[in-house]
Amino acid sequence: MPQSLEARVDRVAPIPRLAAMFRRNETVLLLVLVALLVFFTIGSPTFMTTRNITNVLGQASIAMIAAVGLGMLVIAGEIDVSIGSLVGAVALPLVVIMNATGSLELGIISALVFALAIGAVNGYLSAYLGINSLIVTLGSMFVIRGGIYIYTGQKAIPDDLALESFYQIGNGRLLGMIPYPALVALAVFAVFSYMMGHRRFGRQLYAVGGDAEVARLAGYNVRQSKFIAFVLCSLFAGVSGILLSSRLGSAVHVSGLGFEFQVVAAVVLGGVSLAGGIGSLGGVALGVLILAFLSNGLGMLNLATEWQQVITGLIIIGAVGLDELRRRRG
Amino acid sequence: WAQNMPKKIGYVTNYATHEWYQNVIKGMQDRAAQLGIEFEVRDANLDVAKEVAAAEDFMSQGVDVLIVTPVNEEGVVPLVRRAKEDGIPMVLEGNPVKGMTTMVAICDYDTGYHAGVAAGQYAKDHLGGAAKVMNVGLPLLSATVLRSNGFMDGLKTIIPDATMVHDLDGGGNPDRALEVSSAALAQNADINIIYGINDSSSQGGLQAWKAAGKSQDNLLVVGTGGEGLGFINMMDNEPSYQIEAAMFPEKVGFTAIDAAVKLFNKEEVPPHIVSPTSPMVGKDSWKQFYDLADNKRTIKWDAVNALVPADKCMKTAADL
Amino acid sequence: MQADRSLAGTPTEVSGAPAVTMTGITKLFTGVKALDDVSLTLLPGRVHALMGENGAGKSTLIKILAGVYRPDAGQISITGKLADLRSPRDALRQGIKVVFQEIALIPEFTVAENIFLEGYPTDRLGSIRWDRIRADAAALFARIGFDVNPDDKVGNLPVSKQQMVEIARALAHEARVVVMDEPTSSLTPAEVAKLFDVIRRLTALGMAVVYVSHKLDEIFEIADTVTVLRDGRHISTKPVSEHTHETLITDMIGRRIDNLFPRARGAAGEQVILDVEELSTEKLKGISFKARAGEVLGFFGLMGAGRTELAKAIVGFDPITTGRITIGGQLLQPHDTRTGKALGIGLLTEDRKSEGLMLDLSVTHNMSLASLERFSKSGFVSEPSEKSAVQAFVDRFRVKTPGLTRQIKFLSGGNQQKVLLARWLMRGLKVIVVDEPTRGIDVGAKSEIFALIDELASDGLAVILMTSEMPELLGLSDRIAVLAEGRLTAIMDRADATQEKILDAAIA
Amino acid sequence: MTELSRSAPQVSPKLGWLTSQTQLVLLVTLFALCLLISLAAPQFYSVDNIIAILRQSSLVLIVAVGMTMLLIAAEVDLSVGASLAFAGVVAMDVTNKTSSVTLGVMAGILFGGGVGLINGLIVTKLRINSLIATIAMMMMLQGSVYLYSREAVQNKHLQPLFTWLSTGYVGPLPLPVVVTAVLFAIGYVVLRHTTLGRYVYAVGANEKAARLSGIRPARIKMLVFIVTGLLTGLVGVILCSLMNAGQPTAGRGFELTVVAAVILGGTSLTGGRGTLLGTLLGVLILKVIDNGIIILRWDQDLQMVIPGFIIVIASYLDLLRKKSNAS
Ligand SMILES: Nc1ncnc2c1ncn2[C@@H]1O[C@H](COP(=O)(O)OP(=O)(O)OP(=O)(O)O)[C@@H](O)[C@H]1O
Ligand SMILES: Nc1ncnc2c1ncn2[C@@H]1O[C@H](COP(=O)(O)OP(=O)(O)OP(=O)(O)O)[C@@H](O)[C@H]1O
Ligand SMILES: [Mg+2]
Ligand SMILES: [Mg+2]
Repeated sequence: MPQSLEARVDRVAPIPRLAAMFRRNETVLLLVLVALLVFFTIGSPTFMTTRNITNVLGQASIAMIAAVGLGMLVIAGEIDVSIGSLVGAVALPLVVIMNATGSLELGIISALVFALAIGAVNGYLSAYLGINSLIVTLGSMFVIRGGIYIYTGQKAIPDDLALESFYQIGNGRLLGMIPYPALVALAVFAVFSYMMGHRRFGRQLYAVGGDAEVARLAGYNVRQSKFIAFVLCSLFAGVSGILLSSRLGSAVHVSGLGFEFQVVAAVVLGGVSLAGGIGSLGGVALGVLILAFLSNGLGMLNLATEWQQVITGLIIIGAVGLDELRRRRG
Repeated sequence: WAQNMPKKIGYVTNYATHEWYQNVIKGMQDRAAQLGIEFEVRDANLDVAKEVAAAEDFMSQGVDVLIVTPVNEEGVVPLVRRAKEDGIPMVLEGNPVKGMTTMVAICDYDTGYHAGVAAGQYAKDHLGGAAKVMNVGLPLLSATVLRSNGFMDGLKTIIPDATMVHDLDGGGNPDRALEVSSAALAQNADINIIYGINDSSSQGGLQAWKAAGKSQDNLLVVGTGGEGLGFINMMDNEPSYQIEAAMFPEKVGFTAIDAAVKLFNKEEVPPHIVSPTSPMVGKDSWKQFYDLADNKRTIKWDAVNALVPADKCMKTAADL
Repeated sequence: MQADRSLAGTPTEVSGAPAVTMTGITKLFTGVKALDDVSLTLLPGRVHALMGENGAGKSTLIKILAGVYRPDAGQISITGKLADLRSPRDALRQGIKVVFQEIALIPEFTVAENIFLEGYPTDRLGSIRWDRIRADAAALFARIGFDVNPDDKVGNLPVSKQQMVEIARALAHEARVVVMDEPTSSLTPAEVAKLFDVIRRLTALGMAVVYVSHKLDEIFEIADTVTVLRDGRHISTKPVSEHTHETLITDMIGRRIDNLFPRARGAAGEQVILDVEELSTEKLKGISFKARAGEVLGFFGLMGAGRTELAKAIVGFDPITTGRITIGGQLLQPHDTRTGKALGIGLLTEDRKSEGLMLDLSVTHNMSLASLERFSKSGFVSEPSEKSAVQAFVDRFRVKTPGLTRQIKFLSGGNQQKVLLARWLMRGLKVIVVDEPTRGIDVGAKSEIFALIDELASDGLAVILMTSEMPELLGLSDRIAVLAEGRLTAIMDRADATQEKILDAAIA
Repeated sequence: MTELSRSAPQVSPKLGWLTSQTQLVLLVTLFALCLLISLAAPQFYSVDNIIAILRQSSLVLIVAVGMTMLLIAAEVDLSVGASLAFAGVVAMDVTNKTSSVTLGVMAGILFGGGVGLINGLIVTKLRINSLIATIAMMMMLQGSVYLYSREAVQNKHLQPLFTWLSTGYVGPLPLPVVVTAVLFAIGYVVLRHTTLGRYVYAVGANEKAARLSGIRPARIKMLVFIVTGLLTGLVGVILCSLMNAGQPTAGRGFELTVVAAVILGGTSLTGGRGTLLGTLLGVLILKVIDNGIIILRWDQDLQMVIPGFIIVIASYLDLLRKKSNAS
């Protein structure tokens, strides 16, 4: 049998890395994205300009960062619908501390600590106490938003000191070209895309989401993995919230309303199954970009808002349906 | 024309599907068409982030002037700065923003105040001088808070012991307003004035009243905005709906375009261009300012233009 | 190479000191004492068989050893030291590897990744070495002799292949104790032989093996010692040499079974009930056969030959590309189980968990699902008549359950199978297709199911039996059909059939 | 094995209308809330207030009946809020144009049913996850309602019958409450005592097993989507009558209230489990809280915060109960 063993080993082809990164589902999405880009380029002369494209990338990056976090959590078989409220909420410690201390760094740290704490609470209730995560985070979505309103008396808190650094993190551009949020999003995406595909950490999330009991039997600490995913999801939503807050120059009590729907839509559009265990961050990124370019492009075509909504809905159904069709055929 | 016309004006609205903004947009469209200016609208749909994105899109698309109704006045401060850096003139609608050049807006407090005075008069004449107010409010926005405050202050000038019996958050939506009002009405039997910060709110309050099976004999309903057809319908059919604090959205839109043209020509403009409002009192009072045909209302420009706006608001968000 | 090391390590413990001792283990579930003061000693280098009826407590004992459940009383020591197994992780750390009764693999992962789920090989920077994972998995399969492609997605594999992956996974890393809970329930004799080969090699190196199976022949072939459980209690522990089939069965079920295959053959009628003509699907190619009232038509085939596909196609579950299926003279609407049911055909699926059980629902609701019309008038279910019918089947099949409203997920596998069979028998059919009907079922229940199949045929049903068990096939069938790679290669009368002929046709 | 080690046994349905103690927890919560609120504000028990609560609850409950069935069948519909607004607009418009309340009401209900039908088709034919499909539907409805009518449609027909739909009384009870009671009773009986109800549970618990047993899961799901749609249309009509206008902006967030109530009532999100009694209690609890906060003159922002806590705490208690039962 030794020969046949060697023979088998030799026959194992090297793993096609690119192919693995852009697995089947991503190709469909990529095609949809390219089709949209082509269509809008033809439809509007101002669409395919550096200015516009970098603009859209900057806009998309807020959702992208949160979507990476949520994508990992959904892959791990859980969900967090409180991220919209959290995006609004992190701005409070950020701006309040910044106003009090004059330090952006302290503001950011407290915002991130706040996000971590929320993630830890969601994670504890869901992963350790075992309450369904949709319920937990639906609860925290209401509680956090209500908390913001109560704390602020339903008023925005301005950035009193008008710190230049605070303005720059969300509005500035590297070399006057690439918005800083886009850089953050790219970094987050690259690191965690790698983590999901090539690190135990990521595979653990897939395993836990694929079948939690099987993962437990394989010696994984399922609760801990899920807990970490919750914390990361909140943390990334926190980062999104910080950047958004900079774009808004203040802590706006209504910011992030409905953000969770947007991000969930992008994640699902990106091919991540709500049942867990299936999907990739590459798909998630494409989902975010499709929605962002759609919103931008339809605006460029000067389409009325109501048509934009109808078309966005149709495209979501079309893209997800197409993917479903592919899955059934393949 | 002494002025150069901008080629294109972009308007980012707060909530395009709300009747108020529908009519603001209509005013803008009409005025832009008169002046031969290309005009585009994007809707923030109550989402601050989307508002910033839409304004960015306009800027990269190269509009000559930007008009923005802030979803939240703090949230567009960086946007104002970036428009300045890009050299794109910007007109704010509705709410003042730090760093802005000019704003076209009604005076919310004053609007409420004058309606309050009228309501006081009405209460004195028809309600035996009692004024127990249910405010179907919206604490979310400073503008709507100012209206409620103005209303109570105006009311108190006529009836000093007027009280706000219940201060509600009706979300500015008719269904929510209706729901919270039914609870409040069940609790307070002595309410006799319903004030709504917009027509949806007053409608919600009134409908809650009707649903509770109460007679409208000793009730006064005061609406604000004159946003769509709702208030006309109510004034026509509901005996208690006697006062509307009309804010003429068409006029606001009209004025905003004019302001945009001025900014484009680098003319001097005041920081607050006030658009007029007026309480309308009594059943047919709306006919003074509006025509209704085929379910479409048309503003009577002459009547509205004859209104003289205040130079300065009595109170603004800064006073809150 | 890791895989090599695990199968060819150096002999370590050949001494007689126990690898594991479990003493006084008691485990309670709501309403059930699953284990009552059970003890078990595992010696290195020995295969210890665990036997017992469905629901006897075998899997529970194993799960306690695996750290899945914590016992309510009792102790576990590993190589003489008291061990507190709080989670599967603890057990794995102690070198206890388990092949669980229900497939425990991540369906979305490839075979190779599943094998290394417990520990991915990484490079110095901590990146997973996918190349090693694939190569090692391939090597591992080659050594065991299982034919599984490491790149396949596990979820796409038939149960049998998944079971091989499970086995390979338990062998991928070094272990002190390997526990196998019915590892061969979906395997063909050839694969079982390969598995036994491996087990022998491992025990020679001093590994202790726990082996659970309902197939007595396997026990006599591989086990050194047999422990029998009944109703959660320890009945006996003896060297296998002191047992005969009869004594083992008596220990297990407390009575004797005289005739496992009660088939009084030859009474098949002439009336054709099921007529399959030129049936093709993506996998099947032009299959034609007829089944008559009162006969048991057995289908044999190697793994993946297409039996399950055939079964699903003829009941209307899967779409077909061409062909006609007639039941009792009426054409079946393909890809529509409802007309199938109306025409009187039903399928006992081989994949209990994903296609059969509604885990959250009660025994009653699971059982009555296909025959609700029987208990209902104008759409309203009459619960008393439903209940009495269910109770009758529970009694007749000796389904071990504390009550009819018990959620079915709390029943043992064998009892679940009985409920699913009852789902169809309750309805009254013309044709029943049974796919691996005795998978995971104890001898007692097996003989009952065989008796039932016989009874069904005698009542005039056509029974289509898909099985990988040669004795079952030969013992029950009136005629035997053989599938090979989606084609029907032979149909023969039982009288003409021999094991050789069947296998020849299966390989063709 | 996956399921074996984590979940809990079912409590005997012999307990009758209290199918499980989940509902007991909710019932106690409801009573406690009522008690506490009425201690602080005796007006809570006024007829007016109770009727106000019941009327509001009935709007939510009607849709929640359908939503409960959907969740049991392992699907969800988030488009109900948008659909309800649209249905109201259609109902008012048709009544205006035809002066026939019957036609208007039918139009509204059928509109909702049509949306349900499309949702069902998208989910069963294109096999798109219902969460995303109905989010997309929500967007499309929110957009297209303005294609239909740019403004709120006012009551031009002035038919008293139309107003009676929401404010009329049958004996001492408001008409919507009576309608809700009837629909709830039908839903309850269907779900618990009919083959159809069994099939809904079966499809949610294991779709493949259901199909192998001769059930057509797609049809069951279609049916439940359509029922939910029709009920949503009906609520759209009632709300429209209550507001005396077809308001395109109505119903924002309504879907979340409904889903929250159904979940609070103990219906599983993964399908196969849930009861309408739980849903009833869930709706009442949420609406009593909403009402109580106003009656108590508390900060209305607590209308978000408190239900948030209650949902989490209730499901935790439910979990504890299951755990203690299981061991
Ligand atoms: N998680 C659980 N909760 C409640 N009861 C359980 C649970 N797991 C097993 N049981 C019960 O414990 C008893 C023993 O079950 P176990 O699975 O150990 O049997 P088994 O001997 O492995 O049977 P089989 O041969 O059918 O696999 C059965 O009555 C079963 O219903
Ligand atoms: N070698 C294989 N590799 C991948 N998929 C397979 C293989 N064999 C079968 N399958 C798939 O598994 C499913 C069940 O297989 P099939 O019906 O052919 O098996 P069978 O003849 O019933 O054998 P068994 O039940 O013993 O697996 C089918 O969907 C088939 O496509
Ligand atoms: Mg077992
Ligand atoms: Mg098979």
